[in-house]
Amino acid sequence: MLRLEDVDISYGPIPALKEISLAIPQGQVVALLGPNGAGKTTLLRTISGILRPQKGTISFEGRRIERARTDKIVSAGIVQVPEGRQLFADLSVLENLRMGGFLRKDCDLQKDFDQVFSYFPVLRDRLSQAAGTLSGGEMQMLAIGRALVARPRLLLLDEPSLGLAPVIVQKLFTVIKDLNQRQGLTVLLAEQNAHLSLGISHYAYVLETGKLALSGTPGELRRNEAVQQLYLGTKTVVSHNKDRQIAASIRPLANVEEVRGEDRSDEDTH
Amino acid sequence: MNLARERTRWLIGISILGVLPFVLPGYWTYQLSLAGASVLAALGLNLLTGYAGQISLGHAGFLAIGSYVAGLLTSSFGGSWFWIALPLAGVITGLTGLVLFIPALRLGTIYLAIATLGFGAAVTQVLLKLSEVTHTYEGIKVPGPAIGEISLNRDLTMYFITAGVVLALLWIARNVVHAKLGRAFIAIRDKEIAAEAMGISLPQTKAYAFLISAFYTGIAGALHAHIVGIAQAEVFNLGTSIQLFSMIVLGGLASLPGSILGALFLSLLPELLKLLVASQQYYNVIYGVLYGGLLVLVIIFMPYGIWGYLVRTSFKFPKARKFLTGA
Amino acid sequence: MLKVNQLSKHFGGLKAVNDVSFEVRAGEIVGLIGPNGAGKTTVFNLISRFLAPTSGQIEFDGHHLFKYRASQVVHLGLVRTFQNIGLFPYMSVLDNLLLGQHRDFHAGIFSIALNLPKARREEALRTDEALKLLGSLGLATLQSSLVSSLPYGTQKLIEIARALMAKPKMLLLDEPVAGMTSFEKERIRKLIQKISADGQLSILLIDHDMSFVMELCDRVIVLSFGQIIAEGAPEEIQKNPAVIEAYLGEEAAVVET
Amino acid sequence: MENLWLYLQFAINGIANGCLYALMALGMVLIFKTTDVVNFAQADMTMLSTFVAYTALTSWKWPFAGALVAAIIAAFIVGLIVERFALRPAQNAPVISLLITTLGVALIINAVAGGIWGYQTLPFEYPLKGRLFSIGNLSFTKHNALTVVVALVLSLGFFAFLKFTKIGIAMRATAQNKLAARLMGINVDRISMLCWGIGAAIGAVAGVIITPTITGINLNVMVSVMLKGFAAAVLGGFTSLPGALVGGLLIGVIENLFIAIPVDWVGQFRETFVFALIILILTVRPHGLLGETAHRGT
Repeated sequence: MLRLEDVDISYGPIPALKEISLAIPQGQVVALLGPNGAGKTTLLRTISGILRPQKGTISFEGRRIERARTDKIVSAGIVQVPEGRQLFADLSVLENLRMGGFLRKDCDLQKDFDQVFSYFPVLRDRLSQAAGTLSGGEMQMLAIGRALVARPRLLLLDEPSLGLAPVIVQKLFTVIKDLNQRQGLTVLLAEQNAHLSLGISHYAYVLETGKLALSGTPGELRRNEAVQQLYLGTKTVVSHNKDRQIAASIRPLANVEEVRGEDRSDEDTH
Repeated sequence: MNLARERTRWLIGISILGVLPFVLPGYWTYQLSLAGASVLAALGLNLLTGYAGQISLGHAGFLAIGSYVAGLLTSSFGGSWFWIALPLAGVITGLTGLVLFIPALRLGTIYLAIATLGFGAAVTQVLLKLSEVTHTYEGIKVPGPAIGEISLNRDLTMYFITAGVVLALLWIARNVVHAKLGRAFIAIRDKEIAAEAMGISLPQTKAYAFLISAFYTGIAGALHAHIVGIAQAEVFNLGTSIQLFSMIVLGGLASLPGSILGALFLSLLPELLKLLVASQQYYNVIYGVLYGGLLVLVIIFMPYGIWGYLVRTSFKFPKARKFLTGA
Repeated sequence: MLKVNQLSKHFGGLKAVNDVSFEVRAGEIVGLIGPNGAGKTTVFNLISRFLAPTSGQIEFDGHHLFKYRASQVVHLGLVRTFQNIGLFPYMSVLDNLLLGQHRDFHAGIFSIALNLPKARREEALRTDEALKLLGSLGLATLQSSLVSSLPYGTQKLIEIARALMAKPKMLLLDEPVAGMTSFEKERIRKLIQKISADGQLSILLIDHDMSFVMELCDRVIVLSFGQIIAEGAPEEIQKNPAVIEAYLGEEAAVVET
Repeated sequence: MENLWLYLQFAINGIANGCLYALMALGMVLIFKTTDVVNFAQADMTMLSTFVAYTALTSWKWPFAGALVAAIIAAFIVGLIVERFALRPAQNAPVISLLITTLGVALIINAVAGGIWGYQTLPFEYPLKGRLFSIGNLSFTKHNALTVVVALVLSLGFFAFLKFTKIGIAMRATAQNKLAARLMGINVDRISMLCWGIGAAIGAVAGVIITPTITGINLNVMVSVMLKGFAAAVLGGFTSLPGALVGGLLIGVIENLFIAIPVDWVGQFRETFVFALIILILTVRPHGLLGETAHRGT
């Protein structure tokens, strides 16, 4: 569905990404792993047309998009949930959702709103509240919801777990898995959290300082010793247990169950 | 900073300045003196805005105060007082600069812009009122500098005095910028919180920035009064403040050579244009479009000003770069 | 060295830091960990005086910290780094390092303005020290590079170097290895071990990289929802059920039992 | 008692003036919010469109309403052009430099307008004269009434536009988070251009209505109005549209009350006092009356 070939990007003199080639087949969840600063956000922003590659091609369903404007890319069906949520803080929840449908020609967004509320019922109670006053988990739900209103065919998720309590993360990942399995949504998931992402993905790429270091199926990567050392932190008891347990507990939802945010807005990241 | 190379640059500058009045007609000597005063004011504003990040749209107020202080002193006591009046104008203006530093402690850029703008307007109004009291509506007549009873040729003397003061204050600005104070200025401009964490006191640093900047501008005002021979409140208005601001942006923010280039360019541009365009009516239109157009184009093609552009371009020519940056 | 006593900070209704007490002894390396939003950076901001506390006291090296302003804390020998790098991007590496020693410049405005010998000597002396430090970190070639042109990991290293220029008694490091490659992490770990080897320097650090924290720290404090839930040696912390629960969330903890 | 009536009368005039400052402020705040540019060309853009209205009235003999519309359209187009050709190409420049870009634009417009309309003050004929009604010694002129009504309708309409239409919400969204706006498929460049157009058009309305009260129109007539609009915007918080309205009204009323005080020097130092008051208010509330308070974080 999406194919990157030999893509180079740099910020001024500093190269951010080098020779990136990857493919995302239709209907799959592909994980993009790597530590902070490895270039995951840069790559996602390049796909969305916010940044321009110096070299290489990006094609979506056979059409070249590496020089396309962001709004053209969005209307082609690639929608991104950016890192750090990036909500319109002073706009209400409803207005945020409406902006998700900015490019939609049909004006009937209600059905899409209802779908979002079925995943995240808590948003329905917050409709007229300013997005900036939501808790961290609710914000992430709104960010995902807003992207869903655009009816994406490829959803780019940038660090959805950032700064959220594990319980919330687990529920968000359940929704992502469900969107993929039931609605056939293709997902590119950029995450630091390797255990969790491997739990819901079909295939994964590992990015290290701007280069693709490895790729493989979740099983292959879990068995790879270098990956274990570098990204899964198997040396440490805590993070290992935590993530594996969460990953194990993610199954498709039997019934779409409520996901409510109980965590606190994180004062650490402002 | 390569000392030998720097010395060469200073020597070149001094000799050009020394020769100019003998090759140029008297009118241009006069214009160059005025441009020199602008250079000083631009240096002062750039230290404050370019280096320390504190915007000011009220520097005309400092020019006015400087010119009034010097003008009142020499018109009352005679031209031989010039030598005291000049530094005194700088010191008094510097101290009034501290008036602005108080709001600067609390206010962000745009809010400070309006506060300084108000300061400039207030100074003009107060000085106009003062002219009413002293019955000097048409301005204070300022005598030229004198030594004892001997008065000196005004244009030529003022040219050399201005040149000397510009060189001296340029050297001081260079010292300030390259030492701990200059580093503190940039630090509070870029990241106030990190600056505080390094032990830099915001109040103290901002106070120094305003003090020094107002001092430079006050000296510029005093020189202006003595070059022109008159100190008048309305001469320095919002337009002056904005022109000073354009000078440093055009030349290059946070750059001493940039301040000089921008100030020389904008103060001499109208004179140069007068040589080319005879008709008064066309002159106004052409001057406005040219000046405005230049500002727009420079920002588009040289976002960091003329000096920034020169330095960047010179990366392709290592020898030229060494000469320009001294590094 | 550092005594935090019943410290609280509330933002409106949010109790970001709630009745936190702990101590860092001289020469100790203490890790402050906890899930995002647990209040770690708030604790740092309180100690470095960028936030005023709702209640509580902090004592550093015998001084009551709340008597000092943010810019004075460094004079006591307490220096911090920042989560998103507190370097000045448009200054050279050398100038950044010199700023670390800002308080040690004593020349007055006149000797600076006139470039008098006193100011020049001081400048030369400090520059020398900074260059030595850069050399010992293997960064000597970068002295005149603009900070903004350097890779992230190097910037983090330079920020720690700048903090060292202030000759601190205690360092507060906010996520010193976040976003680094394993190679860069190793470099930072060695540096921290080296500077604290003589037992003269205390360090309080925040990080999410557990292996880094566990390997380096003498003691670890775990913060969750603004409160300390555990404190002890790294091995104890790793086994502590309350810590595991804080990281996993309630539901997952249930799964475990 | 006599004095009280006087003060009331000046306060009423002040509200009318304040409405115009508020409109100027509204235009500037809108442009600042979406493009981070403090538009110092607002005065000259307004002057230009007011001259267009003048030409429509005197040369083309259009009715007043028609001239107003002509001015609005002219301003809108000028706004679009300025954004597209002066500011958008300079996107990489530091924000502080963009202030200079707007000054450059102001100089160009001023020079061109001088070439076309000359340098004298031209009389601006105005259809609404005389008083609408009086209560006791208070008189409400038609002009004051029109000013208040226009300002009210325009700002309410504009707020409704921002609140309820898709483009309006997109403008607010762009003002808050450009990255997110682009990721939702909003063409941020086009929105910026639109904001410049609308900001200029709002200024044009203020210009056409205020000019008759200053007896005529010339090249620099709008500068002091813009500065007061700018001050009003800052007083209101500079990122707050309602703040711009509140700030404008406040400055209008205070300024007129200073005129009313029957002591010579008070009137003379009016501007100084107004600015001093603004600085005082800002020192207490550094982010303006309705501005967001900044959070001090790392």
